[in-house]
Amino acid sequence: MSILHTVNKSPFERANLSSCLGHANAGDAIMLYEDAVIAAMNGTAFAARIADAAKGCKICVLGADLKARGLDPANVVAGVSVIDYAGFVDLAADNASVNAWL
Amino acid sequence: MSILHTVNKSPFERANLSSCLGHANAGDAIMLYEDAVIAAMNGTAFAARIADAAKGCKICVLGADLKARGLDPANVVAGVSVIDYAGFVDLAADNASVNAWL
Amino acid sequence: MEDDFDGGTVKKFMFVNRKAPYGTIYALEVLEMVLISAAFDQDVHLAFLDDGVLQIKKGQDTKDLGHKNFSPTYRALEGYDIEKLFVEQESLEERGLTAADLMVDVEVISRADMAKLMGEMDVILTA
Amino acid sequence: MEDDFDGGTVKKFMFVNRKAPYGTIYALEVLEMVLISAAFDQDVHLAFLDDGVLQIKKGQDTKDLGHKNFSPTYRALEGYDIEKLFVEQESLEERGLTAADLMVDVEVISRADMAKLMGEMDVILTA
Amino acid sequence: MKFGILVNEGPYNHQASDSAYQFAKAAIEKGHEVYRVFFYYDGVLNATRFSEPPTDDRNVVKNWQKLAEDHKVDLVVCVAAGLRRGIVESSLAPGFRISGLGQLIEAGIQADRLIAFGD
Amino acid sequence: MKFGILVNEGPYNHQASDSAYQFAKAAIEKGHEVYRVFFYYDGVLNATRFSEPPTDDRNVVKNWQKLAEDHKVDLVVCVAAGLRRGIVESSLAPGFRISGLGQLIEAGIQADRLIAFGD
Repeated sequence: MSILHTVNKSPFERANLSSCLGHANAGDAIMLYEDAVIAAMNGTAFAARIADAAKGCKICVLGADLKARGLDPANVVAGVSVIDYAGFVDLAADNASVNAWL
Repeated sequence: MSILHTVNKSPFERANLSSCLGHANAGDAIMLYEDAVIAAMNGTAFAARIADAAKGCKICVLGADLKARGLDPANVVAGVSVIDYAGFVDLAADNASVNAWL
Repeated sequence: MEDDFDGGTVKKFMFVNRKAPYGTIYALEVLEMVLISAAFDQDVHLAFLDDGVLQIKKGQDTKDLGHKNFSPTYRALEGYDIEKLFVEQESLEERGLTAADLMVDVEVISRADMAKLMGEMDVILTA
Repeated sequence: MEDDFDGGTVKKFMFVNRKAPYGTIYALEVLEMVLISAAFDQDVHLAFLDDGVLQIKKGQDTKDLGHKNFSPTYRALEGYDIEKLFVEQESLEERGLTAADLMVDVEVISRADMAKLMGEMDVILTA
Repeated sequence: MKFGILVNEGPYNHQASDSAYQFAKAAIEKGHEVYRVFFYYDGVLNATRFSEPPTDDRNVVKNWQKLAEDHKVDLVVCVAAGLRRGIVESSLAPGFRISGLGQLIEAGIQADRLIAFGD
Repeated sequence: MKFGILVNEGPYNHQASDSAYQFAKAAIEKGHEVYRVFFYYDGVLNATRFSEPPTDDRNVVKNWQKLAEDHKVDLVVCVAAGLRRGIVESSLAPGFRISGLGQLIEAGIQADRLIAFGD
């Protein structure tokens, strides 16, 4: 059964996202929101890990949280989808369970 | 002027301690307390960095926080001092300022 | 008891502990959650990974801290028929710990197996 | 104004911003602290490092979030004679940013120079 | 689909309660049911009757109250977590109710998905 | 020596207020003066009059009150941070006072050391 993993902290500040990536199974989805959205951006020290994770998992990022932080939704890592809260709800519905990496 | 740096988060969970180590000057003191005390223990994946930092800085750890977590004060990295709250107060008094890495 | 609540639905619950005890309250309040869950006859799993492995470290002594030492409660879980405790091997190793350092009987599993196990759950509560 | 408070003591204050805005309130409430400090005629320094560099990223738009966008206040600091803003080069680079991405005039300095500057302060408040 | 929502942090200091609220609103707008919002840990602080945020910012407590009013969402505050933190009947905002932690487990059983927002 | 202490987090959820209290007590025991304890961010929640923790645990609010009583320590809650989070005169525990953020800057000027405890 596929899981929606949610991560809301910056990978530069906390280990949540690393831990999540270490436990995500192929076919799972990962939702980046709040301060985690920086992880979705091109050109950061974390970008390669996200690009790699996007090969096995569906990775999404919340557009509202990107925009609030002045981060350009057009500049996310290839393979990452920018979605809104409605899309977030769809992800939770489409996967069998939700694991919030708090 | 020397600084007392305080760190209260586990280096496995947060970047506070790494950031602190990157900004501590030779002769500064570093106080590990609360969840940061795991960083002072021998045998962890972080121990080598603490041993290295102890060459330039005075590193102390709060005994009460070690004991609460079942960590043996006799098993801390060589060069790290186990102190009590009174010792913590002395460190704050003996350095020119306190920088809490929150 | 199942019937009292919802006609016998039994879900696989997993409580995932990722944080050290005492620095924050999550370990204690998750434990309160786990105890309550016993009354609902669900299929309860406890996972300890990352700093969460410290929650079940032997020899906790909070006297000098003024906090309540709640760690004996982990040993009481068996009495509530909560017996599926899983600890992640890699998390222990990073912290210089082994299963001998833990106060309760647990199954030590690899990160890969932990990930698989998570995939079998209906409800996952992480703190 | 100095004399009103304490006979003219002027200390070097540094407000260190290490956290992203909006995910937590620290950025906003540190800014409120900085504005108040202006009334005390102290030697005020602002440092942005780690995720704190995101606080002064250009183009913040919180409309879809429901939060107040407080970032224009950083541009108003000059009017309060708060002009010593330091940003750490390494923190920018890790996040794929350059000084051109920032909304205010700052001095970009290395981590080593940031450490030295911290050593010259009397009071350091980090969040 | 039925959603259960768990809120772990208080208002303003963390974005968690804002995100949870936006998620709940979006779920309802898409025709889903929000079976219950359960406030645990510092999340109980969302239910204070004394919050008076600046008028140019969002009002987190009022947002929850309006959601409950408009869509009959069940807002439950954990009694034990509330006692520690000073959220009791005399400090509780209208629209919230205080109950036991069993209400969270029950939400986990009854709802199709349980989703948590925290720090 | 004069210490100023800043408390950034609320009681129970984080150890910060416990650590700050233990530090303050130890400083006083060593003959230092605690010039002021300032409660900011979620730290204002330490001043709630409604907290009723389990009897087998420490009582954080009472610890602060006793420190103020025994040693005349000035416990100041930030008015703006308190308004957001529901700490106002009608929810304030005795022994604390509400004032402006200037009291923190003043503590930074007057005290020999300012030390912060938080998350």
